[in-house]
Parts: sequence; C-alpha cells; structure tokens
Amino acid sequence: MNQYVIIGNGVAAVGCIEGIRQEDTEGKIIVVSEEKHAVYCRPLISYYLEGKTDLERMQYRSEDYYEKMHCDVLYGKKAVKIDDASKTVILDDGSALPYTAVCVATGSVPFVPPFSGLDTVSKKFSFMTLDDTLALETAVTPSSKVLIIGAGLIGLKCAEGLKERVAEITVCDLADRVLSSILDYDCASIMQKHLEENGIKFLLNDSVETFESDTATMKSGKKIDFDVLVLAVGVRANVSLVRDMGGEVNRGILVNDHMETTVPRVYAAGDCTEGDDISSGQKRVLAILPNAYMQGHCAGVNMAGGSDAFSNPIPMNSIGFFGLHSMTAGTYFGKEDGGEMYEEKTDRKLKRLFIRNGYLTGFILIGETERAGIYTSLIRQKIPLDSIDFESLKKTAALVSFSPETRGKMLGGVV
Amino acid sequence: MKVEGQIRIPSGCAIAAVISKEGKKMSGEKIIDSMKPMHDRSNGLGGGFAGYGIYPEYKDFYALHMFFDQRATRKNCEVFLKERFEIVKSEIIPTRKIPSITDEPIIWRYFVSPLKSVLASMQLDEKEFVARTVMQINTEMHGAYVFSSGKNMGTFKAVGFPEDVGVFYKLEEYQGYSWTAHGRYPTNTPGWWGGAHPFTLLDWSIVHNGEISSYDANRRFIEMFGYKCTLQTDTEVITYIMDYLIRRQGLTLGEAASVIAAPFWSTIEDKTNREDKEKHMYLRTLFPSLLITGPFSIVFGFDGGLMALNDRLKLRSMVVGEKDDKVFIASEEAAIRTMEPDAENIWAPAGGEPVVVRVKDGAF
Amino acid sequence: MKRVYVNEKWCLGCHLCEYNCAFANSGMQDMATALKGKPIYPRIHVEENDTISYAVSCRHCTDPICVKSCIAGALSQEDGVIRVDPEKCVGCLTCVLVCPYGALAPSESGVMQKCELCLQNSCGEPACVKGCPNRAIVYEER
Amino acid sequence: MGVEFIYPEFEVIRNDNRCIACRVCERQCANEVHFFNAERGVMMSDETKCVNCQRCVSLCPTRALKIVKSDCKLRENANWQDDTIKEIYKQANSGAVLLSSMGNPKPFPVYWDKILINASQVTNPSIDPLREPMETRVFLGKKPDKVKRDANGKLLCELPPQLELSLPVMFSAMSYGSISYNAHESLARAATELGIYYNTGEGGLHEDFYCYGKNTIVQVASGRFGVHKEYLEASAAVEIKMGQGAKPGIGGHLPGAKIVGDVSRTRMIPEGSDAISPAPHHDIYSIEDLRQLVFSLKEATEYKKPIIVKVAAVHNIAAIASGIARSGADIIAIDGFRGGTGAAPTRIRDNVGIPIELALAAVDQRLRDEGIRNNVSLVVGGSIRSASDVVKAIALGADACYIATAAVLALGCHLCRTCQSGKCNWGIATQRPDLVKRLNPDIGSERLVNLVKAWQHEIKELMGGMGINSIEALRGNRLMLRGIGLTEKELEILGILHAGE
Repeated sequence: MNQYVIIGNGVAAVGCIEGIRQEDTEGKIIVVSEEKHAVYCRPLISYYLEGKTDLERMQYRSEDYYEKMHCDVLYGKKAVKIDDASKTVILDDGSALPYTAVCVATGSVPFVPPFSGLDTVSKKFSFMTLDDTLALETAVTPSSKVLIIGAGLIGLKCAEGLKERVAEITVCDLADRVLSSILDYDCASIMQKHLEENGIKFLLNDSVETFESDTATMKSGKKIDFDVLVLAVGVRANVSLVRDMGGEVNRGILVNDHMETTVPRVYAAGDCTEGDDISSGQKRVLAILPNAYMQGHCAGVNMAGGSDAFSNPIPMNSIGFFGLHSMTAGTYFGKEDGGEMYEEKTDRKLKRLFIRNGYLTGFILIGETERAGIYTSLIRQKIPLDSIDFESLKKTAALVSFSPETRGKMLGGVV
Repeated sequence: MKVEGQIRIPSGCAIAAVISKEGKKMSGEKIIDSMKPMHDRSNGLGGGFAGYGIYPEYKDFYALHMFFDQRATRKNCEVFLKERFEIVKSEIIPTRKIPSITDEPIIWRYFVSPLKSVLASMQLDEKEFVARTVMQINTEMHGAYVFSSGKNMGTFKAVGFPEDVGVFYKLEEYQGYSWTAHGRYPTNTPGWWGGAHPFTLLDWSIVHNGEISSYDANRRFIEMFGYKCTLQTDTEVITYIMDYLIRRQGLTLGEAASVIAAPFWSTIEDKTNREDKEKHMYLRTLFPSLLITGPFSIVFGFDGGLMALNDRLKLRSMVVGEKDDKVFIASEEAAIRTMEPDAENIWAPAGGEPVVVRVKDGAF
Repeated sequence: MKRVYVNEKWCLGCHLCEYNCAFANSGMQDMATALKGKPIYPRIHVEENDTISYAVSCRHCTDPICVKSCIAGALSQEDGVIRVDPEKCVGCLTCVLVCPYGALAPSESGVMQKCELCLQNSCGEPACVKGCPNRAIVYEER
Repeated sequence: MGVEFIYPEFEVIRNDNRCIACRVCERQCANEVHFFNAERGVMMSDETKCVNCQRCVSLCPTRALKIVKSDCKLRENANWQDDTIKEIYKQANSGAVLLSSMGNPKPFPVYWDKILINASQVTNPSIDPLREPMETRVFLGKKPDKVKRDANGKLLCELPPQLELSLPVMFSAMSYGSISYNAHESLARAATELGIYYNTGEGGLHEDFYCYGKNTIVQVASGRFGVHKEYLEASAAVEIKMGQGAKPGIGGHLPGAKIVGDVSRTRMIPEGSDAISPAPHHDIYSIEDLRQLVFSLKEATEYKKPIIVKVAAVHNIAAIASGIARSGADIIAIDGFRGGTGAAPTRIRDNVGIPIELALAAVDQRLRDEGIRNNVSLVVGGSIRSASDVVKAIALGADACYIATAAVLALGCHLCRTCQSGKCNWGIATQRPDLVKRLNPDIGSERLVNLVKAWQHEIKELMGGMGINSIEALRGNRLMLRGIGLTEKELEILGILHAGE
C-alpha cells in the first residue's frame, strides 16, 4: 500500500490530500503538522482580529475532514530531514515515516532583520500563524500603541485587523510606498491615502535604526514610542528540508509544472516553492493561497500516480482595506520592457492594464473590481487580444467583448 | 303537424330479414312472425316489408307500388305514366280489412316497361329513366307516391305495427326467396304511409334502424346527382347513396360498404396489404361526404341478395344466424329464433363489416 | 447535471432575470416590498451592447477555480452545485479575481453571493429561467 | 398642438405602490412611452405614443401597469361618434388616406355568434372522444366525378393532387415582410408538427424555410414577388391570391423601409424599394385569364400540386366561386370582410366585402346546385376565432378554415391594430431585429401547436356531442346548425333552420 507523507498542514497540504484521494482512495496519508491546529485559513488571521470571523469559522475544512479523507495528522511534530536513501521522513522525535511519495508544504517563515536592540522589546510579534495572532490578541489593549515594521500585505492586514482594538498604529517601511510588492507608486498612493484616512500612520522610506525597549529610533532620526511591535518585514520560503537533501533550491524549492522537485518522489507545493509565472515567463515564489491549493492538488494527483500539470500559475492578489479593494495580477511590464499600459484613473478608482506583444500580462484595479476574473483569465489563458474586442473590454470587463462563438462555448456548455 | 318530408323525424326501429341461398321460395308468413317478439321496438306508427322474387310472371317489368290520396290523382298519374311506359298490368294491391290498420290511401300497382322512344329521345338508360320518373312523381305530383319500383320485387308498408301490416297486405299469399321487414318507432309524427319503411328505389330496398348524424352532409351531397330526399329519412338517403355508388359509380357492394362505413384512418394505415390499403385510402378520400356516421344497422336488399351492415362503431344491435340454406338477420336474436328455432352460428357482425348473402346463380 | 444556460439569440435585455433573482432570494412574499426603492443585488447579471444581450450567472464549473481559490473555505461544491457559506465568507473578493465569467459579486453586506440555482430558496427552480419571457435562459442538462 | 391636438386614446396607469422602477417597461416599449426620471427615481410615461399593445403590462413583474381607454371624451353624439370625429381631425391634419391594421373592428353582425350547434339526446348516442376514435383528417382537392377501373375491373386509385390535413385548420397567408422571420418560422414549424399548412403570403419563401416545404402553401399574388420555379417546387400547393378580405379590390403596399436584407432578397426586389402589389393581376382581367394562370402554374408544377384561388368575399361571391370552380382550380379560398391585414386603408377595411358566413353558405349551396361542389374544396377565412367557429364553418359547407388573426394572437399579438407602424412590440409585424428577436420560435411554434391542438380537442368534443365521429360527416351538415335571432332572409342564405324548428 502506498504511503504518502505531507510535511505541513496548510492549504497546500489540503490540496495535496484532495489530489491524492482523487486518484488513490486506499493509500495511507500522514500529515506532519508543526502547528497544533487543524488546517485553518491562514489569511483570515487579520479578519479574526477585526472580529469578522472566529476560530470556528476559520476552519478551512469541516471538523471530520481528516477522518473522511483517511489521513493521520501528527500535530506538534516537525520534520527535520527527508532521507532519500531510505525514503523516510525523520521527525524531531526521531521517528521515521517511510514514504512512497512526499510533499513538502512547509510554507514560509518570517524574515526578521538583525535590528539592534530588538531583544530589549518586550512585546514583539510576528503575524504569520494563528498562534502569533492569539498571542498578539492578548498583548494589545485599547490604549496600545502599535508599531508595525513592514507595509506589505501582512503588515497592513495586521494594521487593519488591530485598528479597532488599539489606540494608535504606525507602519514603517524602507520602501517608498505601501504594498510595494504588488503596487506601483501611483496605486500605492491611493491605498496609502485611504489607509491614512482610516487612522493608520505611515513612516515610509525609513527603517528602524535601533530599538530601546519601547522606543524605536528611525534612520531618519524620528523616535517612535510604542508598546506592541509587529514584525512584518517579509517572509522566506521554508526550503531547508529539500536543500539539505540536495534538491535544487533558489528563493524557493524549484518545482516543475508537475510540482516535482529535482529529487525523485519528492514534491513540493505552496509558499515554499518557486515555480513558473507564466505572466513574466520567469520562476517566482508565488506565495498566494489559490496557488498553494492548486499546486498541492497537482502534487497530490501526481504523487498518487495520476498525471496533472499546473500550467498557468500567475501572481494575483485581491486585498482590501477598510472597504477599498485592490486586485492585482500578473506582471507589469514597463515601456522599457516593450509593454504598454491602459489606464483609467479617478480620485478613488484606478485601473491599469499592462499589455505586451498582444497579450494582457498584468493589471491593477483599485476601487472598481467587478468581474476582474475576466481580465485574470486573459492572462492565465494567454488569450490573444486581437481575438477579442479589447477596446471595449478594457473599459468594462464583460464577456460581450468575446466572439459569439467563444461566448457560446463559455455560456452554452459545461465548463 | 308536419310529416316526413316536411321535417326530419328520428326514430327507433326493428329490422329483420331472411334469404334462401338456394333461392327457395318462402311465403311472407315467417317474416311477419319475426316482428312479433320485437313488438316493443315499434310504436305502431309504421311497418313494412320487402319481398324479392315475388312477381315471377312479371319479372321483366318494373313493379310500381303506389299510394294515391284520391281517385282523381290516380287518373292523372296514369295519364302521366302512359306517356312514358307501357303498362302491362294495373291493379289494386289486395289488402285485408283489419281494425288495427285504418285510413289507408288508394294502394295500387302497375307493371310497366319504359317506352323505347322516350328513352331514346332522353338519351337515358332504362334504370336512370325509371329512377328519374319515380323522383319526379314523388316530388311533383301531389297526392301520388311511388313506394316500390323494382323488378320482381315489391315493398308493402303502412301505418301500424309491422305484424299487422303483414296481415293487412296478405303477405302469406306471396312467395319470395328473400324478405326484409321493418317496424318503426318515430318520435313525433302521426305517421304517414309513405314514411313507413322499407324505402326503395328500383331494386334496392333498405330497412334501417338508427339515426344517422351525417344525414344532412349525405343528403346535400347526394342531391347534387339528381336525387331528391323528399322524406328526409335516413333510409331514403342511404338508398340513394347505395344507388349512386353501385349503379352510377359501379362500385361493388363491399366497396360501397367501405365508403358508407369507412374504416378509421388508423385502421387503413395499419393495413398490411398495400392494394387493400390504397383502395380504402382512395375510396375514403374520394367520397368523404358519403361516410355515414351515427348509429345504424341496415339490411340492403337487391336483386339476388341481401347485405347487412352496421355503422363502424356498431351503435345499433344486429345479429345474423344460419340454418341450412337460409340466412337470418335481425335486430334481436329472438326474431331469428321465431323464424327458425334451430338457427345456428348466431353472431353479431362487427361495426363496418358488411355481411353479403347472395342467392346462388341461376337459382330463380 | 442541470445548469442554467443562456441563449443570447433570444435575450431581450429586459433585465427581468435580475429582478426575479433578487426577489427569489429576498425571502419575501411580494416583489414590490422586496425590491421597491432600493438597489438590487441579483446573482445573475445582464451584459449588453448595442446589438446583443445575455445574462451571466455561475456556470457551476466542473473544476471550479473559485472554490480552490477561496481563502476562507467558504465556497464548496456538492453534487456539482457551487455554494457559498455566508457565515464563513469574509468578502475578500478573491473569487471575483479568479472567476473567468464574472459570475460572482458581493451582496449588500459585502459577503459574496452567487447563483445556487434557487435550490435553497422557495422558488425551487431557477427564478431567472422561470421568469424569462423569451426562453433565453433555460435550465437543462447539456 | 392647438387645433391639431388629439387627446391620447389611452392612459397608462401605473400603481406607484407596486412599481419598482426596474425599467422593463421602458426597455420593452418600441414606442418609447415609458421613461425613467432619475431625479425623482420614478417611471413616467408619455401616453401620446401608446398604442395599447400591452407589452409593458404583460412584462411588468409587479403588475404595476395597466392601460385604459382615456375618458377624455367629446360631447356625446350618436351620429358623430368620437372615432368618426377624430378621424376627421386626423385627415384634416394630414390630408392622407387613413391606414389601419388587422380586421374590421366595427360592430357588424357576427353570424357565427348567431348560430347554435346541435347535440344528441336519446334518439342517437353522443360519442365520447376520449373513448372512441374521433377523426378530423381532411383532404383538400378536386374529387373526380367517376370511379375508374382497369380492364380487370380493379379500381384505379388515382386522384388529382390532394392536401392532407390532420384537422381542417390552416394558417393563412401572411407574407415575410409583413410579419417577421421568427413569426414565419413559428408558423412553419407549427404547421409541420401539426400536419397542416401555413401560407407564405406574397413575400416569397425565405431560403431557410424550404425545409418546411411539405407543409407550405406558396402564394402567387399580383406583385409576383419572390415567385420562381424553386419556390413553386418547394411547396405543397400554390395559391393565387386574387383578393383579401380586409381590402377587397385593392393591392398591397409594403413600404421600402421594410424591404431590407432578407426581405428584399426573398421578394427579389431591390432594398428600399416599395413593394407594390397591383390591385388586379395585370394578366387576369377576366375569368378565362384566371384559367390560364391556373394551368400555367399546373404546368410549372407538373400537375403535382393543387392550385388554390383565394378571393375576397364580395357581393356576387357565389357566381365568382362558380367560375373559379370551373377554372381548373383545386381549392377555392374565400376571405371574409373581417379578415386581418398588416395594413389597409381604413375605409376599405371597414366598408368593403361581406361576412364569410354568408359567403360560405352561398358559395357552398351554389356549387351544389350546379353539381360542381366536387370540383373544388372550399377553404374559408376572415375571422375564424374558435373551435366552434370552425365547426360551424364546416357544417355550413367548408372543407377547411384558414386562421391568421387567431394564429398571431397565439404568437403574442394583442390586437393593437398598428402593424402598419412596423414597431410591433411582440416581434410579429416588424423587421426591426431587436423587436423580431422578441418572438422565440420555440415558444411561438409551441403556442401555435397548443392552440390548434386545443381547438382539435374542442372540435372533437363538439362532434362527439353531435354523434359524429368523423369530420367528413359534418361537412355541409347544416341540419346540425340552428340560427338564433336571424331574419328569414339570413336563415335562407345560411340554409339553416331557426332554433326551435
């Protein structure tokens, strides 16, 4: 009987379980879960703080999920090594799990730069896991002043989540703008303005020089008093298991479109991987939930002897703060890279579509996000823009811009 | 009160018939008896008989049985007849005075032969000429009425119960190879002698039980061809239809039956014999207006035979029985048993299925 | 499985489907009470230009990317029907970002809603189909 | 305004408690009656444009709308009635002939409604159509005078061409152009499913509909639009249109605006040119000319198809029909003065011709009197409104009925009688693509089939009541009819007795 080991218990692991079970209902599945929680919706931790969800509703799957999927979950265990020779996964308690195929779904870990004096800060937190969140929740009070290092997705979602629970929030970032990984300057400005209107303070183009207990001294010289510190500078893919066994690793574990690493029978999925980004044609770490699930699922199918390829991953993000939504996808090629841009902009809304070589490669939408998936599908499915009425499509995302035949297939058949 | 011819009167009826396939002669007595058990099917407002083979000595002459309202009418009519026919015999039809039959008109018979010169000048064949003349007398000559006009056959009818009518006409004195009988139950008429049945034209005679719902469709169609439905009775129109189909169109008895009691389209479509199917399609398409709907059972008498026919849904009773060379037909089995207690093979013919009985060739 | 299909040849662009949808999912007895004087949030929408129009609602894909992408585990597929659990949804709109048909949109409260074929409401059969005056929307097996 | 102003005929009544401002009415009104006042957030209406087609009423999801006749009336005057006066205003405004559509709306007697049908009681049985076969099939065409046999005495089962109908109802002529493509498709499909026929009218046969040829009667009218060999060959029968009940004695005029695209191609005339059908056929100035055309068409179709001659019911119709019956035509179609039209001069529609009931009775009797009823089948139209009208027509002597107004009603027509505007909101009498698509032939043909099947059930019920189980036995069976409230003369012409006789 086949034995599948999945290291990690996040969404990629669930995808992997469901992929395996699609092919193999008999084989044994063992999930190694470092966290002592059943799989939960990790991106929901900020919503938890905000009160929009609770621990029960945050469960990604039903209570009897593992049982129904015939999975054993080893909670609180950590895989320390994958032994290729013996085809076993070694756990931190010394036990060894033989595998037919293993999936590394270890996600990522927070990256904490070596700030001087950080050890003098009493209340400092990462914002990655449920445990981080629960700890943070108990640490804050209505009078707390919170300093968040990092104006990326994690930092800002944390800020939004804490806003109603604390007295003051300051977010600082070395970058010149918020959400620098997904937004260009103009777009970031709109978001920043909106966040500021909702009471978030920013210190951009700046970083902490040194911490002294409850005070941070910035490189600009500014001093900030705080009583809770959240470190959200960034994350690093958790690649060590594969790297240690000699698998090829870059910023993430390198995988092909079958989610195979360079080591036979070792698969990887989720935030720990580096795979194709078809919008740019390059390898990238695409640490986003939809990709994690789909990679996991693809890995699972292949691990169990099926054949599946996840051939059209792209970066994409839907994120909202205080009611203002932004959606981004793909790659934004500038003029210098042969790209062109279509833009609609008003005070609160912005649309930027990035086109290169007759294809849509990326977009940024702020404020108006209706039917954005139609744009996403243009990128993912590499639809030539000359096959559709892009002139009307760029103004309004609607299937009306497709040819009647295409539309007939989309709306008139089983898809 | 209006009588037949002025208004259409529905009626219920009793019918009976007998024929000898060997052509053996029978007196009218048995057919009179057959009507007795069916007394309640009549109401005393009409009864009648037709006998075939009864005038062997005048078999080449048309026997015109006529009612006249008065002597003068008869005189006038005779003048009219003499212009057209050679009258070989003219006599009163013998009757017997009985209390149950009253108010009789003058009842006369002529044995005639059309004048060849008249036929030639009118460019008509003999039968057509006789038929037209009968039609003319019946429509134009007030008080005169031809109620039988065939050769070697005759009808005898009156207002009264049929068994009394038979006695009245002394039918025991006639010998025929086939007989039909009719007792009538009209619903709203005082009864008129001419309205009693059988109805005849030339050799055709019809006794009928039923009330056909297609009457006016049939009548208005058949009147296009020179027939005048003066009595407004089913029997009359059916007689004309049979005359038209058989004599004028040359159809066989079976084909004529397929016109007036045509099979349902679905039945025709289900036929496996292509020729048969084609024939039925053809006949029904060609003569739609001669389809007879509504209940009827008829016995159609002709020279040398009888045909019994029910409407295609068989909405009226009619049974057939046999014994030796004889075939019996009646509304009720009791009537057959009266004529022949040992009748065999009694069966009820299906709707639309004609029963044709012929006297064997040369039997008379 | 029976799905809702649209035939744009017969769509009149009357938008009745949108109103019938909004009413069917309102839980109210009377359309005027349910819809009068407020914006409607139908689960089907009519797209149109000068020459054509047609309605779009969830295709109930056999391999639904929205379900895979949902960060809250709020979308699920059972017997082919894709449903949203409004209790779990946090309104992140990731499903909007990935749906190639533009078939999802938030409700008045911001939580997602989508066509669930009227299987859960009192209509019992898709209200858009029932109310389409020109049979441009049909509910059938294909 | 001023002297030219005529107060709107209809009022749009909108129940504000119900209206949800969904704007369906606005989108569905080609006359642009409804509009949305964004400022006040309410729907408004411009009643001057309303023709009372009831499209908005039918589609309003909250039943918030009704259209009522305006009660703004001129002073009552039994002689100078409102309509009469307004027509004078209109003509004083325009100087033009008044145009109308559909059938004569004036209160002339409807003889169908003064005729009653018989039923069996006691003396013969009524027949239950659910238990017993009940036949409605008819064959239209000439019936030979004499049966023929071969040398062996076998029947020669040869008949002149016949049209077989599953019941004696057909869809009468409405041209492509006067009605829409989808209306034609609905009629063609329904006729095929029902085993009856529809009629192209004088607009030719669209190439898409050749596949329904077996159930198509093609028309040859005075304009000869769209007539060519394939057209004749595609058909089941050819109809020569001499006249139309709604406008006897005049031709037709389809404005160039409607001669677009397929319509122009199908009619074989240039786009935008007016399609003018002359009042007479210019090759038929007398009955002997008709005979020539009948035989020309028979030659062209190799004597395989019945030829129908359609005439309007006019005063001497019996004599005209007699002439046609001797012209070689297989079927005579008579159109009564209440027949519909896509457009006709009002004065003609409302004042010319005679009722079909009288025309039918006169023609049937005349043909029988002359012994030539078998030469032709008789088809009658001109406001056959129900199964009982059909039964009465058959009993008076018709072989079959033509229906058109009833058919378009089934398709959604609400008899607003403004076909001539070309803005039919129901997608029937229009060529505007956005309006044409409102008639989905799936629905249209289904509704036509429903209607005719329903009539067939009713015809069977009525026949069963009379104890008749085949429609042949009803044809010309006038004893099954009685008049009510008719004069001796009317009864005499109809050939029926009065009720109680």
